[in-house]
Amino acid sequence: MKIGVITFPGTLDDIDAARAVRYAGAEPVALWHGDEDLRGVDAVVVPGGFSYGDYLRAGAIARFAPVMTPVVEAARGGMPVLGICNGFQILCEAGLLPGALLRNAGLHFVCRDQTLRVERTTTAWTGGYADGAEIVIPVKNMDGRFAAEKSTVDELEGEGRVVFRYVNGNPNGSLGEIAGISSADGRVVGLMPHPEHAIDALTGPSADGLGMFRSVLGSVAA
Amino acid sequence: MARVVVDVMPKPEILDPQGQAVARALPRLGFTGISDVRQGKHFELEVDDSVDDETLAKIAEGFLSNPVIEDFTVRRIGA
Amino acid sequence: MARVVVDVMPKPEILDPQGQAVARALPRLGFTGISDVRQGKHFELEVDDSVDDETLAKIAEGFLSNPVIEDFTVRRIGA
Amino acid sequence: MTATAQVDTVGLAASTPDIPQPYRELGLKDDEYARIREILGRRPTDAELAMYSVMWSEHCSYKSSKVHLRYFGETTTDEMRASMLAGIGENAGVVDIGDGWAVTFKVESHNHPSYVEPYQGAATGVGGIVRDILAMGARPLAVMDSLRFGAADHPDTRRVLPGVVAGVGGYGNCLGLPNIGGEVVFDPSYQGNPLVNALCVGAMRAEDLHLAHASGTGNKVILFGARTGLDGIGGVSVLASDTFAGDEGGSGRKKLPSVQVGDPFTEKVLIECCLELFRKGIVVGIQDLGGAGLSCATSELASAGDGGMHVELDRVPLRAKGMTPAEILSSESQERMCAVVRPSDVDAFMAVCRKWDVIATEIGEVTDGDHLVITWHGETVVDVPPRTVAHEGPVYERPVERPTDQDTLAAASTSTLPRPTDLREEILRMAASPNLASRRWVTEQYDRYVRGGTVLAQPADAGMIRIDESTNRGVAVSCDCNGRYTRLDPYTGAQLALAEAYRNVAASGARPIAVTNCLNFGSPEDPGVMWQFQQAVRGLADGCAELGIPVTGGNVSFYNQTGATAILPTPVVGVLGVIDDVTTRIPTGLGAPGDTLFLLGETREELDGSEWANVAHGHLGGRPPQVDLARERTLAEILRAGDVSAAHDLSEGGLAQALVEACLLTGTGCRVTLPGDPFVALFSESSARVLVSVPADRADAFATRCAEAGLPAHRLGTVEPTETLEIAGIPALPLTELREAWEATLPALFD
Ligand SMILES: Nc1ncnc2c1ncn2[C@@H]1O[C@H](COP(=O)(O)OP(=O)(O)O)[C@@H](O)[C@H]1O
Ligand SMILES: [Mg+2]
Repeated sequence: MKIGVITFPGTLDDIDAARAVRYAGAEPVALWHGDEDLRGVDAVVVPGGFSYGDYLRAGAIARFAPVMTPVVEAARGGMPVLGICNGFQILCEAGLLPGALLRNAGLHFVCRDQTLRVERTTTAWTGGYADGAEIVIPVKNMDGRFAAEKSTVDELEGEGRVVFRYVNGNPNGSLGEIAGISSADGRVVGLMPHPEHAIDALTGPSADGLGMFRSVLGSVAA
Repeated sequence: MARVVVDVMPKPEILDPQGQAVARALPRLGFTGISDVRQGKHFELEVDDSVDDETLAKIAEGFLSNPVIEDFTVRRIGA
Repeated sequence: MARVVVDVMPKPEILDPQGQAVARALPRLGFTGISDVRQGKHFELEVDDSVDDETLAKIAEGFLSNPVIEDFTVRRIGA
Repeated sequence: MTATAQVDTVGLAASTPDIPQPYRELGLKDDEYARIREILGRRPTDAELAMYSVMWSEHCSYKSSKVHLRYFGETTTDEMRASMLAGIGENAGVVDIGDGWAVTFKVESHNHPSYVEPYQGAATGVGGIVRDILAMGARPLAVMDSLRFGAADHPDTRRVLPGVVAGVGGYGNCLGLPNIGGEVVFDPSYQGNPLVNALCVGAMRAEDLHLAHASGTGNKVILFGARTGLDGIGGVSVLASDTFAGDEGGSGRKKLPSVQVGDPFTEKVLIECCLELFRKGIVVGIQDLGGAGLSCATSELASAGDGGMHVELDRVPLRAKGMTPAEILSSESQERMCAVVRPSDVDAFMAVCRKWDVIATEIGEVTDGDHLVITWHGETVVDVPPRTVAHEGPVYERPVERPTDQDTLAAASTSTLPRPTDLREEILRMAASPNLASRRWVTEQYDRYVRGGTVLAQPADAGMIRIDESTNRGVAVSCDCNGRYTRLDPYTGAQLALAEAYRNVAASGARPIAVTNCLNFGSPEDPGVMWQFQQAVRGLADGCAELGIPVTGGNVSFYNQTGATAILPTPVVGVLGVIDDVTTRIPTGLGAPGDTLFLLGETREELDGSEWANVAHGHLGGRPPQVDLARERTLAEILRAGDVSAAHDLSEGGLAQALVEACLLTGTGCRVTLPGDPFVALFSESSARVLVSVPADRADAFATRCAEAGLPAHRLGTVEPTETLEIAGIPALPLTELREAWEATLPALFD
């Protein structure tokens, strides 16, 4: 199975995401922001970083990159897409996920080992977790505060599309402690914390993040 | 050539921690009488006369601001 | 009560990476005719009538901006 | 009006020898100006004057420190040099760490800009050191930041510290470099002179080492990265109002800010672009543009090469209108690099730059002469022997004199200070004091995970990164200094800084192999400051010789003083260690419940200069702790030999603070019995000590090994599954209470 990992100018966690894909047993395929097609991949990871410096607004410039056209098209067709941090911000800007991510309530960049509850295990990226599982993976961002209109949040909650929730403290003031959400069909998932930094206890707080990259293997095979 | 100013502000119902931090700091610095502060972005564009208002609105709405969370205003200054 | 607007902009000779990023992106999005973009901050303050212009200038200069790299303007809107 | 009309050319300079020049405003002394005239055989042009004045400044020429820094070279033996691939004089030192890997690291100051504009000053400090590492041909892999501020509760500290921290984070995070450590120190002496020292580590395959030189006649000189603007040209703007400068860019020019604004996104792209160029083998020489901008890059490249160089300055892509040649040469616009490329590779070079959307411009070429010639629209504005600009600046033998108050200071020991009766309270008070409290408020603003190679970062004793994923080879780095010790005795203080950084690296399980430093001092024109400087250099060099590890590079920052009052002399020392297999690293803290706790080393009654004397009495006097570098070496060997499940080095705050931190970091309690006088045991700052945990079944063997090595190893107690720090004779300290004390301080001050 091939999983594409996109690099925009300013993407930082692409090598980590590719490593996580490898650890999970899949083949990472490097996708460049200027690519017009997805090189035959079965799923796509939009990794973290500061694409285009995040100067205007996190994700605002990257969403217009050529590679995003096939990504949006494939996602609408059911291809699994995972947006991590800046990737999540890009997916929101691109309209694949609702809401927006604003400056952390504390106004500082926050990097900490964060406990998350897995609220939904029927997405392409969380099938391997137990319902309600608590996992520890790093959160690190400047603009991680999830915000949306009340009706949007009600819809997300009502349809069970909140995939991850912060527990033991909300690092950025997100509405409803929301750390990650999914599209209605559960194929597109975006989250602020970084599963690709939690694949090995040597270099991360746990190996809990590997579950996301493993889950997608099952979801595509099925 | 015209100068165009676009101001982008967080929607009133969206929490604005940056503005709040300023409002909280002012009394500490000895400035009283400021009851509320909101912080947004200010853009100044040098624009060709060929660019019409509709295009400017598109740029402001579709790119310089995110309508989910922000409002914007566009002003032309001088000509 | 008055509304006061403070705009803070990078000085002309100072690098403005944010404005540059926007300027570079516009043509890629199909918008031409914009030759320069600068990005700054826009503050809206609710101010008691007792606060005079001098105080506002002090706040703008000493706190909302750093005169080493930024210029500011203060405007009162309405009364 | 054309830009060329009023430009000051070499021809004009030769024909108008008596025109007065503002050399004093540019910081040149009379005799320095006279020497420039003598070198050139005429008066310098505006552009030449701009070049000489920046390159001969203290910052670029090391004119006050050079005579002292030579001592580093004199004390480095061939054996120490064995694994050094590049040393003092290059952009950064490089050491061979085995398996074909070379590692480069360096620390540099960005002190004054960080006081004027904390965010941008600190940000561009990080940007600058990263380009230094990149210019060696290495991929930058991690950063560290060593910070010093005035009193924690001073109102201006509230302006400076949050800005500096946000700037370090803003730039480093956006570059995708993990921050793996640093320091945060408060002392009133840094009030108007905060210190921001940034360190970067990078790695490359040994054969990819790039040195900054321009060789090969006909090779092209390419400037790439950001456009050149009016940033950081500060002083040189006086030239713009001079007779020869153009009107629109000249007399109207207002005083320009001397700070720069960074663009980390551009630097990130520049890094990837450079690495691709290195991989393709199309770079003959490369130099970053830092202080003194193009003046420095062109003169250093040319001076280190085997020919001359011709640069067409009008080709430089500009960001501002009407810039003069002098301004372009002096601009410190960030995120620029300069490369020397074979003509046949220029197309390939440009293609890589296009891929990364990096602006690249051929601005000149290597010539077979021995002069650096710079033209502006065809007219020669600079024609100089490059060595005289880059390497043959003035050298000063500044007066050196031991300050008269040094003896009084040494006599004011802590022996008569009242000691606490309630040790429990004292432990809590110390843990909550600004210099010992948790640094989390700071370090949480730094990404420590990016790139996936961080094995240890804050709050570990040393930062550690994996260099090679297939072999698990890695390096550890720590940087340290205690300016209070250095004030009491600069020679010993510098050695204590070295000892602490060495010990921190050793405590992670790595083998220390190389040293870098950043020497932050007051004015070199003060003989007392020069004495501190001389003593510190000697102490550090002698210490390195004793430890057998070379100084591979460093940086000097003078004039850190307000009025007549200098900062505490602050020679920040960075030590790099290598570890063959990062999975064998020693975590910082306590081991598993049941492990035996040992205190390695010897505790003497050494409270002079201690954090306790500072916190409890605001006292600084006496003699700093004794140095024992042989003991530090033994400690490092014992730690590396295995059996240790966790360690934590003892430094400021002594054993009390080490126990508090070890418990809190691991989230486990322990039970200990103090040797000797409990107050001294807790708060003395004797060096060469480490707290280690050893699995109970190996404790005896470990003790035997220590005894054989002549290393005192005192059995302090055991790691407990409880959540309490229990010290015999002192009421128990629950970890929740300790955590509250330790963690609340910085948020209360800066949130
Ligand atoms: N400015 C900083 N940036 C990054 N890490 C820091 C900074 N200040 C302190 N740290 C980290 O916090 C931890 C505690 O610092 P400190 O008490 O000074 O350690 P030590 O005394 O062992 O050198 C260390 O891991 C150190 O590297
Ligand atoms: Mg230290």
